[in-house]
Amino acid sequence: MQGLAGALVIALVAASIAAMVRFAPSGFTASLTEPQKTPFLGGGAPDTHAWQRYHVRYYPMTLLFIAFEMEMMFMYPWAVVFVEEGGKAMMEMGMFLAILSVGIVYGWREGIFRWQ
Amino acid sequence: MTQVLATLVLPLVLLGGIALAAVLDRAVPALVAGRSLKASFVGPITVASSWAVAQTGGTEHPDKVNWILAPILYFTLAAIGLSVVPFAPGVVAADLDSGIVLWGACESLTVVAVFLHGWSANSPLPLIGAYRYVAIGLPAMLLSMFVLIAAALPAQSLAVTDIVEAQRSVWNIVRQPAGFVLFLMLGLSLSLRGPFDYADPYDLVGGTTAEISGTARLTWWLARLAMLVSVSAMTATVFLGGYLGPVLPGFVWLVLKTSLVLVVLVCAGEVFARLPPDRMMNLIWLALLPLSFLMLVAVGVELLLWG
Amino acid sequence: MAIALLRRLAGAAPVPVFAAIGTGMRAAADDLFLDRRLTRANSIRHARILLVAGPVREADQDDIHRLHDQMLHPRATLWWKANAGPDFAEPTTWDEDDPVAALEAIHRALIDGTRDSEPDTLPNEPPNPWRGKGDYGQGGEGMMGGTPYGRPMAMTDDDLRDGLALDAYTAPFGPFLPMLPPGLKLSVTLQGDVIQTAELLRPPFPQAKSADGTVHALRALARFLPILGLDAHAVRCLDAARFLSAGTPIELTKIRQLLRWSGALAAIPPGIGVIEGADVRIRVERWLAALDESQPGTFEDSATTSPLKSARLVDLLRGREWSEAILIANSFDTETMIALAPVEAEDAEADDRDIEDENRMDHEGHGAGHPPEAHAHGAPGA
Amino acid sequence: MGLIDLAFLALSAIAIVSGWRVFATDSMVRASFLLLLSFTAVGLIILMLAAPYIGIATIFMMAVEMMVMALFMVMFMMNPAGLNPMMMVHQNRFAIGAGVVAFLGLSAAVLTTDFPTDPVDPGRQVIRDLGLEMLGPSMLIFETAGVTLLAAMVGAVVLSARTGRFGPSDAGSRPPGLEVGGEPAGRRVEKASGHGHHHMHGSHGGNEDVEHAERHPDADGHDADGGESGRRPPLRSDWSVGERTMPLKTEAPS
Repeated sequence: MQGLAGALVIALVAASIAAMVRFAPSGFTASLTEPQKTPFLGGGAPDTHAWQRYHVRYYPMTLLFIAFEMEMMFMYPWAVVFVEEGGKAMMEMGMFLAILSVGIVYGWREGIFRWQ
Repeated sequence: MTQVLATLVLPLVLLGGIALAAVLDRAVPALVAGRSLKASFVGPITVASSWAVAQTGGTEHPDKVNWILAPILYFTLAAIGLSVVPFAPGVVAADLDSGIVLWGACESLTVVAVFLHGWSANSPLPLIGAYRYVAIGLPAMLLSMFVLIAAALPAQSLAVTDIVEAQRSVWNIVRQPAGFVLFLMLGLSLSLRGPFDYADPYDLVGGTTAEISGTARLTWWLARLAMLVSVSAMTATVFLGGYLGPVLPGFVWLVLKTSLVLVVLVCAGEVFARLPPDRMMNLIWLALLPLSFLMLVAVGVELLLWG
Repeated sequence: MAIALLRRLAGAAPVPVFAAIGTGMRAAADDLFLDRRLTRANSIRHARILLVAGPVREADQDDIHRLHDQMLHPRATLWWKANAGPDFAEPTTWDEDDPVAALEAIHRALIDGTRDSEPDTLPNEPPNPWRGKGDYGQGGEGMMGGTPYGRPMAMTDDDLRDGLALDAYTAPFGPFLPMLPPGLKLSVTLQGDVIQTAELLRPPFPQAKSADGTVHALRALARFLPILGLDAHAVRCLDAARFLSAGTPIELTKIRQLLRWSGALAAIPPGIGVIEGADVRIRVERWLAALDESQPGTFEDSATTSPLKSARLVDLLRGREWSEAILIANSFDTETMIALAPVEAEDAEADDRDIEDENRMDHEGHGAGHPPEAHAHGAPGA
Repeated sequence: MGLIDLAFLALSAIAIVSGWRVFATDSMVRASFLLLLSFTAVGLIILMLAAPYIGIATIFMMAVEMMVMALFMVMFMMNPAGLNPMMMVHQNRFAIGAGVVAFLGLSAAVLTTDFPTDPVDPGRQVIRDLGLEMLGPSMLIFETAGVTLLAAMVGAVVLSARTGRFGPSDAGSRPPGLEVGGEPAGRRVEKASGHGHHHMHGSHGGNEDVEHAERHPDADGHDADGGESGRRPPLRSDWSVGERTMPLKTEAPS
């Protein structure tokens, strides 16, 4: 609990430092004009808003990643008791990881790490 | 009491580290370019002032709130990450049982902060930078998780303080040398640097920073440096024995080791070329991730046989 | 007080300059930024002074005006051997060889406040009127209609690579993007970061080519390396090029060594931008070979010696991811670039005008009595 | 009221308010990250319940999951940034009913449950206990989770990846009709006409051309809508069968 409080205090202090820098007065209070707000394209003006249904090229990768991330959550408590449990922990986690490695190999064979 | 001390020392460490990183950021490129180092010391201050007196930019209808929050969040995450690092035996701002999990949470929120920074601008080049960073930032995080778990095995704990104490016999860099390199890569990725700078690269004219100026740019720059310091301190703690060392007091050792890692990271950021994002994503999943697997197995076997 | 101190410090900072480079001035502008008193701003938002170096086309003046107005205050423009645009009231010009002193003087005056920040040249109006229009006064109707906040939204299109029908974003890039050759303006349609189609709007400006093969290769590398994140290496190359063209012999082993260590060649994906059997990587290898003094005369940019009739830049860029496209666009010298970007759009532009007028009438008639299937902005499914 | 209570109340308020804002904002990205904020507050509450691992792990997991969710939300939703306002909720009557029932049910559960009052010993090694449990009594569950995750991975790859060893996964596929035996749903090629794209013409909506470039006849040509016939294939969406004309506050597809 004390550790948590420490982290929160640090977070508050850091956030206020960053906010102070961000909102430091620069001496220019005039609001931006319309031509000033045109997105930078090296001279041209865009036709449309940049916000769009952006086509990410790695959708399958993100899904595989989530499954992997879940699995990592099992590994943290495992790491703590590894020395205590010895071979048993090694075997169980080895099996778990082997199953999941199949997932990566499968994904690789299906070409999901390509920029689709 | 020691916690209060650590809380007071932490901002100083962070600011000192930022200053060092800012100087290195000018000195190392000058060195690589074969030019004089003269302007490296004053440079950061004058440039930062130059940014501070400029008008802060904006685009047509950006996501203003998130645009302001992203650099602040990024900076805050750097500070939280640093808070789990013990400065001396028992002197740590946040002595959590699950310190490396907190560090992992900071890593994942960093991806969110960088993404938001690029998304909020409503401008094409920052947008590409944001999405590109997600593709690299997410899998790079997996590497660090494996590496940190391998570091936690001998300590039998997820607390960073225990991980340091477990290195009294042998440093983790000896146990998993490849893990150290992988963690440095993660550091480059977290602080958007050199070969892992997928958010703010030149081919996107500064990526997520392309539309910002003034204090917004200053804050983002500070946050990047703060994250660099934070990663360096974490690397020094997890792999180089943190405050452990003979003769000198623990805090001095930590500062020395952190500075060393900082130099290595800045140099690596300048010296190596960046892969296109698709190739980097492939490399991480198909080469680096299996490598981190192997590192974990190696540490496990070592502990089983001789632990 | 604090602001005064900040201004003093800011006055001592290197001047952030955005260079809009015109005909024949690319090498000079590149060399300019070797000076420590300047720093090159890649984005106009990072600049305090817009430096227009060399004459630009009449059509580019629009882009200059737009760039100028995008700059944040305090700001100024210096026309270096350039023709000032019509809407600039009292343009500051400089026709000597070295504008650094002039840039510094302008910068100092801007920071002191002795020189006023330049006002906008374009009218302070949104690109499309939107305030008060639409259901909530946000400028739009329905899901995707109207021009909320001044612009319409991107529309759905099939993707080149996987056929997924997400939004295609079309925008003109250039002519003064630092990572594209100066003068090159492309209309690029992107889905995500993959280029669906590229259309040439304006070709790059002709630039003088160095007769010395090594100098040429060094300059080309200096433009290419920053894309790989090797900015410091690029500075070193440029330094060497300047010494060599001044007639000072210089040792190039160090550069070659640094580049070998950086893994620059390995970082370039193979098989992109192939012209006459040479991809980007091979072209960079040729530049590197030109740095090798032990084998003089090996440098031969084959692409420039043979006519390029069939190849077009826009075809090379089609279907490429953005960073690959930028690598391709920087792997040619200017002559090859101009050969790859033939001007043929003159007539097409005239046609566009007519069609546009037609559409406008059509658009104004758009309103109530439209058949429901005309509303393409319906949501799928649901 | 101690500091702990205060923190609990503040975090609960953040969790609830940001959870509500998820459904009130127009921007998909904002919605995703507001949900993240809500989960973060919940994670901190879990931390205060002396579950140091689960609490931080919640924040950790939710950060990456909401990040990925934002990617998909942007993909699925037209108008992902909420430039035009829209309604994120639909089937209001049913939703309100279900919400009230759920609220009452959970409240009843909270009020009638006999919560243990003995606090966890602060010195207790909860993470170690968790590990021992996982490797001991709950071993089978743990390994089953591995298999389940593998199934999830395979399923995700099959559903989302177009590439594959045997060529594009959608080769020869034909979307089903909206009614039995009907025309395939979805987009089809049609002659380009100004009508279907009327928002593409937005830049010409006014009586005067404000965009600077258009004052110069020789300027770009890129912003001319005639480019549509050349630049983009003449496709149009044909979702109109269900009479979805998107009137006022538009329903978002779920």
